[in-house]
Amino acid sequence: QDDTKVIGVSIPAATHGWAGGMNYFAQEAVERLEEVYPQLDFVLATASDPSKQVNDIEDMVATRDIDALVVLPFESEPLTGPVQNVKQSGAWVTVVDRGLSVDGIEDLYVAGDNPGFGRVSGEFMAQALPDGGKIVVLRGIPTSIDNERVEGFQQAIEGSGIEVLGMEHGNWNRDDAFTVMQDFLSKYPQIDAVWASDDDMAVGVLGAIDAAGRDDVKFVLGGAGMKEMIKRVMDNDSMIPADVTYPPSMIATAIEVTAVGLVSNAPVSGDFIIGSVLVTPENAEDFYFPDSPF
Amino acid sequence: MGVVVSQAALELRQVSRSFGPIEVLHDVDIALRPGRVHALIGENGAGKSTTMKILAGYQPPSSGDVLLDGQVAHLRTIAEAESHGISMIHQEFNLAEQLTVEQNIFLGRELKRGMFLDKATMRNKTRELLGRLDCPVSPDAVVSGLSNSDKQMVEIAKALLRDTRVLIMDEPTAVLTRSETAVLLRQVRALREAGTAILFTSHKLDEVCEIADDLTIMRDGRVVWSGAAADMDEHGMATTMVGREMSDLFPAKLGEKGDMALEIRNLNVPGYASDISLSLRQGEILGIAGLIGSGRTETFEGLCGLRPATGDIRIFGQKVRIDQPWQAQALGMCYLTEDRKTRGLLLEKGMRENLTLQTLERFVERGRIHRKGEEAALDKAIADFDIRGHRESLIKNLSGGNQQKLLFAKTLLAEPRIVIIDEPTRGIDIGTKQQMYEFIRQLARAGQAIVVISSEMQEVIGLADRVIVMRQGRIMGELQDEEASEDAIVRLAMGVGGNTPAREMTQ
Amino acid sequence: MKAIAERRLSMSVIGPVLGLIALLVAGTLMNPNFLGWDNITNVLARSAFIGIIAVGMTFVITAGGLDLSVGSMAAFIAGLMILMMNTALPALGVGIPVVLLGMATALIAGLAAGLLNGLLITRLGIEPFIVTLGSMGIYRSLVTWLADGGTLSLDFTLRSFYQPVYYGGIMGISWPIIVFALVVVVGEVVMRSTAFGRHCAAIGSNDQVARYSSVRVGHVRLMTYAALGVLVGVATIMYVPRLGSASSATGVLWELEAIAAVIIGGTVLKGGFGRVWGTVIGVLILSLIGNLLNLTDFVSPYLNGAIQGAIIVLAVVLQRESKAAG
Amino acid sequence: MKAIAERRLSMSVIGPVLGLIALLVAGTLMNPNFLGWDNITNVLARSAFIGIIAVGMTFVITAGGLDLSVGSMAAFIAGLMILMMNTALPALGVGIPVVLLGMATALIAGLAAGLLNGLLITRLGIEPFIVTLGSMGIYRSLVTWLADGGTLSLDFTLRSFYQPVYYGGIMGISWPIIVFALVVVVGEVVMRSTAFGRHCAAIGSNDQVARYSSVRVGHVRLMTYAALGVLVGVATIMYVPRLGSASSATGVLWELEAIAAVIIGGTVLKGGFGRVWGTVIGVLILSLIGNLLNLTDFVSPYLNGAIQGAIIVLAVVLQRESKAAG
Ligand SMILES: Nc1ncnc2c1ncn2[C@@H]1O[C@H](COP(=O)(O)OP(=O)(O)OP(=O)(O)O)[C@@H](O)[C@H]1O
Ligand SMILES: Nc1ncnc2c1ncn2[C@@H]1O[C@H](COP(=O)(O)OP(=O)(O)OP(=O)(O)O)[C@@H](O)[C@H]1O
Ligand SMILES: [Mg+2]
Ligand SMILES: [Mg+2]
Repeated sequence: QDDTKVIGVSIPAATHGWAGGMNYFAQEAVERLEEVYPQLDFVLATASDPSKQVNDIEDMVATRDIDALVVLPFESEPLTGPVQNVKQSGAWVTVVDRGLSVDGIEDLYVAGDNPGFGRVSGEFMAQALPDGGKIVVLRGIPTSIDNERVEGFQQAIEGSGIEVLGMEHGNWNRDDAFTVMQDFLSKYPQIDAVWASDDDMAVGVLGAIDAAGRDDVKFVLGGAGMKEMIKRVMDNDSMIPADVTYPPSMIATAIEVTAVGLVSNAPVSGDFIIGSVLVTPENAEDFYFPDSPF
Repeated sequence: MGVVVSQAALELRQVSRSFGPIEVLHDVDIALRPGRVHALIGENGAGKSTTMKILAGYQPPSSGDVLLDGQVAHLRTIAEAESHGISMIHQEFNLAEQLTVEQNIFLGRELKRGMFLDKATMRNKTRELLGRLDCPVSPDAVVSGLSNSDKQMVEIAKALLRDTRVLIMDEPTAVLTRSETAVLLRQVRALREAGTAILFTSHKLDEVCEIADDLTIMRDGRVVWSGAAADMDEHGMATTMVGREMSDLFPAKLGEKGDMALEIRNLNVPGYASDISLSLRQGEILGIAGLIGSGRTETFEGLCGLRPATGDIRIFGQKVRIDQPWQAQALGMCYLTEDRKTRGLLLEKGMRENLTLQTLERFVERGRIHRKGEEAALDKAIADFDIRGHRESLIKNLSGGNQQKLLFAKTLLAEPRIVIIDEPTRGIDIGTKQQMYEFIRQLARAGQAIVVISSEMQEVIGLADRVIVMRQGRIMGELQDEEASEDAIVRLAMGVGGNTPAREMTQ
Repeated sequence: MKAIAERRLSMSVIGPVLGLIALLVAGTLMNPNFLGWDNITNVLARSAFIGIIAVGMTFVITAGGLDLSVGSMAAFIAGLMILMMNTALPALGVGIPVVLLGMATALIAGLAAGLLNGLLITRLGIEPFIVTLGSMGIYRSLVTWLADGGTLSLDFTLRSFYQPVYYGGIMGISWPIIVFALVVVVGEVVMRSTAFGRHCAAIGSNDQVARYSSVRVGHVRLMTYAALGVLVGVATIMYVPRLGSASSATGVLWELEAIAAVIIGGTVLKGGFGRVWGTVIGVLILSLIGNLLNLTDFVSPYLNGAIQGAIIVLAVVLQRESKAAG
Repeated sequence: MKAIAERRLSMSVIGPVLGLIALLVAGTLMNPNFLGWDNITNVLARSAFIGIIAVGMTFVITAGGLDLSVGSMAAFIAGLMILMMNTALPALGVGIPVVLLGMATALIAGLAAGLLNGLLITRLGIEPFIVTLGSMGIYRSLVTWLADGGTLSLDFTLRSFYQPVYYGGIMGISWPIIVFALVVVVGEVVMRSTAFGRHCAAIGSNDQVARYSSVRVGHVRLMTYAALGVLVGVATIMYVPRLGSASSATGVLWELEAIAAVIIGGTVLKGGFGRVWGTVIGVLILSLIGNLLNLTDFVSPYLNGAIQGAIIVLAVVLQRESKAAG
């Protein structure tokens, strides 16, 4: 009993598509690893805001005596102090996706690349509209992540002749994206393409375009790698010529690496940056996982 | 008492008051003098309450002057009037229901020690004030749980707390029994001795005769008579008020008893009444007498499904079970509440909505409410019960007596075969009272079975064919028409053994 | 007296209408497309969900209640409906039967959810705020759990079949608008001219008086929650074909929006007085604000919420101010 | 009759306490560390924010009002405070002056925000629901805008200096707990033993009566909102050192949590009766539920919300049931 080790996993709640996928992969990994390693115990907590996440982490330390923490910070700043406290208590710390605002706290860092996500998207856009064009952009929930992505995107399209007509927040939400896109369509008589920046928002955007019956929009670029979207890329759907990955499964990778490190006494530390890849009909098959909920 | 011409403490000169285009007071003059009790009487809707509100600074006059010690005064706020020593007891309760007695009495003028409330002193003072009024409620009792008469006593205590030069009382005795009234009048006399100017309204003319020094009679918003009270007797007052010769107050007890309408065996209302058994025939008026708090209201509320109760009930021979008030109504039995303001009428709605609330189904045609039918019913109610006040006005803007009439009309619209009327004439002027008694008797003649609960002994005796007296939640005895006298009722109400000179008989 | 009452009434009537007109004028000035057929249809169709729910909420609030759970309830019902339809699909095949099954599911689930709220409130006598705060959490969790944290999506072929329920219509007017209009008309009639509507107002005004007047207080209250539940079901029936999905993000904050619409429309939050047509104006004001902010870009999108908030308050100030003046 | 009333009262007093005890027992059974010093301190300290706000909310609700804006207000004040401190840092240097400046900012901003809500409600006579729904949107937007969509962070060195205000304390009891306790004691005394507390209850019970008794109704109402604003400021002073940042996600749904705590504690939502100690129990019940769910992992985290919702309803049922029985 004494050599049972406890791993705490703290992630944001499933309030939008990508987070939902991430929740799924986290739970799936926990269940799988609990079977493989009976000597490991997992505590999984989901938080709806940063301060709830801090509560969760405090509880894990105070009542569950965790030996390792895998955390996907809701926001970097507020979580930095509390995670630092966990580190000081001697536990192993794995940080996923969003870096903390002080370097060197985490033992292991597994992350996507938000500016890269924006950049890849922007580069695709520039290449798909070689003569320039008019696009609209749907942004996510106002957060630093969203800011980084948009900045990356804007840098990548600079000088390509692409004109961004408007940007609004669709909050990574299908319904909000639908509403925003409907209004964009009323507002701008000519839109060449849409950067929906997220596959959930792409669903809403496509719904609005279909409903309006507009054929000026040549394509919609989403992001994150939702299976339905990858499928459409694979099927050479002209509206969805490509997608940009930002895999929610990175949390599973992080949990697994942490678990293995804990049981094998050969801890793996360092930074793992999972770059965003452009998914095109050529390589789409490699990114298509029909069983995933996301 | 001779006419003492002292300087009026508070006076209205040529005051008129309009609500919108309708003028309800026309050139009213009235003067309140220190050390004298001034009675203001008049029919329902004559403008008594409005006059009083203007005197106490609750409403400004539309034209005319309010004079304080002979000087024209503009009492802009209640606080200002209060600072001049004017206080008023409202016709309708003016208490915060969720607060305790002590909190209500001291509301707005809490005693403090430093920053904090001096609760001990306030509680003692409350106890003392209530003691002066022979009112046994605890200072910590929550007002919503009090009986109407206790609420009234709390109101009075609240006014007594203020050092008043002018005390204005709008029907303070409407919900009081005689003994409580006697206590109140004792206080009024004491204040008069101390030099307070008092204005007083009541529809009980005997009280007016007993206490008033000066008298003003109003009709339709005008002063029609003013002078020394000694110059007028009860009959004269009634006639001047109503504007016609008054005949006998109570109708003749003619009528035939029919089938058994209601039989109650061993009705128990936990906490209030037990072992209540009685029976009632069609065409009969049964009076229920008893002291306040004797559980009369609760007994019949229990009967009608308004509070938990158990017992054997038969209606027209059928054994029935009533858990909800609408079940009682479906069986043809209705209860008319004594508490028009919190249980009887929707104050924020108009007359029409209130009138038909209880019987809406009857006005529904093909799923929709038939507006014309409602209007017709309202026309009839206004005519039958002589309801005065603007047709479109909200209930809260009607005069108290007219509210009571509307409540009466509302319940009777359900055409119940058995009707229980709790305090039917509370706040009703003498002319209308006569009409209502006539009306109740007509209902009986038409074959309805009627229960009248009343704290006015005259009313029970004059109206009922048979009287049941309750005490502490039990039936103490039953008196046939000829046996029913004030003396007999009081004996039963006070407990059979006690042939003491009852306090009820102080007058 | 009468004149005052009438004048006051008429100003409180004109208030929200004025607010709406002001918005329309502002919108037209800022963007000529604003009053275009397409934009108006879009706005009306997307207001339909909140609108249908808000009509039900008008009754609940008029009768002195409150329901915070409607947004989560909608999400849960949408999830259930999608699951049900997807499960039945292999057996029934794409066609009307499976869509009808889905619709029946939505209506029955809505009714059940509404009754549950209503029973807890009327039978156990718990504050509506607490009951529906609780059920809000419960439904939100359940849909997340049903969707396994992700999104429940309607089978693609089925969705194409079902889609006309949102996008189609008759004579260029789409179904959600038609259904919304129907619900409003029925709601208005019920509120104004039936015993039920009268009873709601009486109960909200003073439930003791209603009880003493033989109104079946518990029953009427229960019915308001049940009706609201069914209307949430109806709204969901229109919602699902739009994007064919439900997730934990579905219907978030719909409850606040619905309540706000009801109150902007002049219904009294403490109960006793309600008007359905006012609610419609409230709904339109709210969705037009969002629409306007998207159609123009004179402020940072971060400040959209601030402008929205300010306009909501202003719309009501307008109404109350003129009331006070009248 | 009297005996019944008393017994009823005492059961409504015992109700929430019983709920709390039940939770404590359940927690101890599930995890022995639950009653440990660390865990209890954690829970109390983190309850302090909502708790301090809920005490103010108790007064607002008792006086017949409502405030939906407190969560956004807290976020906005936190943002403002951080901006102010960061801006003043170069001039003042890390030290007590800059922290005091931040605290003053929070208190003044809280007071101003509370007064603004209160003035709109009392002077213009708009429904509190609408005013505070509006200001909720406004503050939420403003903080997003101040943070440019991201997060406002306190300078790191300053943060380490300021942190003891959350993490430090005297005799092992951390500051938030001490401040919370103080606020509760003062709140309880004000509610029970000052004219102000009585006036709040009287206004909530019947504002007409209060007005007739020369209570300054508008003034008292205004004061409740102002006090709540200041308390939001106080809560923010404790909050900023904990997380050192503010963003649009700060304080989301705090308003609902605070209102729920107030009502679980036995204060009547329609006003007229309030008790501060009840609110404290409500706050503790709510945070213990969250804590308990982290103690074990016997259910899917997706269902946490459902359990939370069910427990809230149960806690109140317990209270009402025993009341009805008593
Ligand atoms: N606020 C108001 N708005 C409109 N009409 C009013 C208002 N207050 C009183 N009235 C009207 O003024 C008239 C006089 O009412 P008042 O209350 O003074 O009568 P009253 O003599 O006290 O009658 P009662 O004996 O029934 O109490 C009534 O017709 C009443 O409807
Ligand atoms: N035994 C009692 N002890 C204390 N309070 C009592 C008792 N009986 C009645 N009361 C109080 O009196 C109230 C009932 O008074 P109420 O006046 O309605 O009684 P009633 O017998 O119907 O009298 P009436 O019909 O003459 O008014 C109760 O709500 C309670 O507050
Ligand atoms: Mg009167
Ligand atoms: Mg009685």
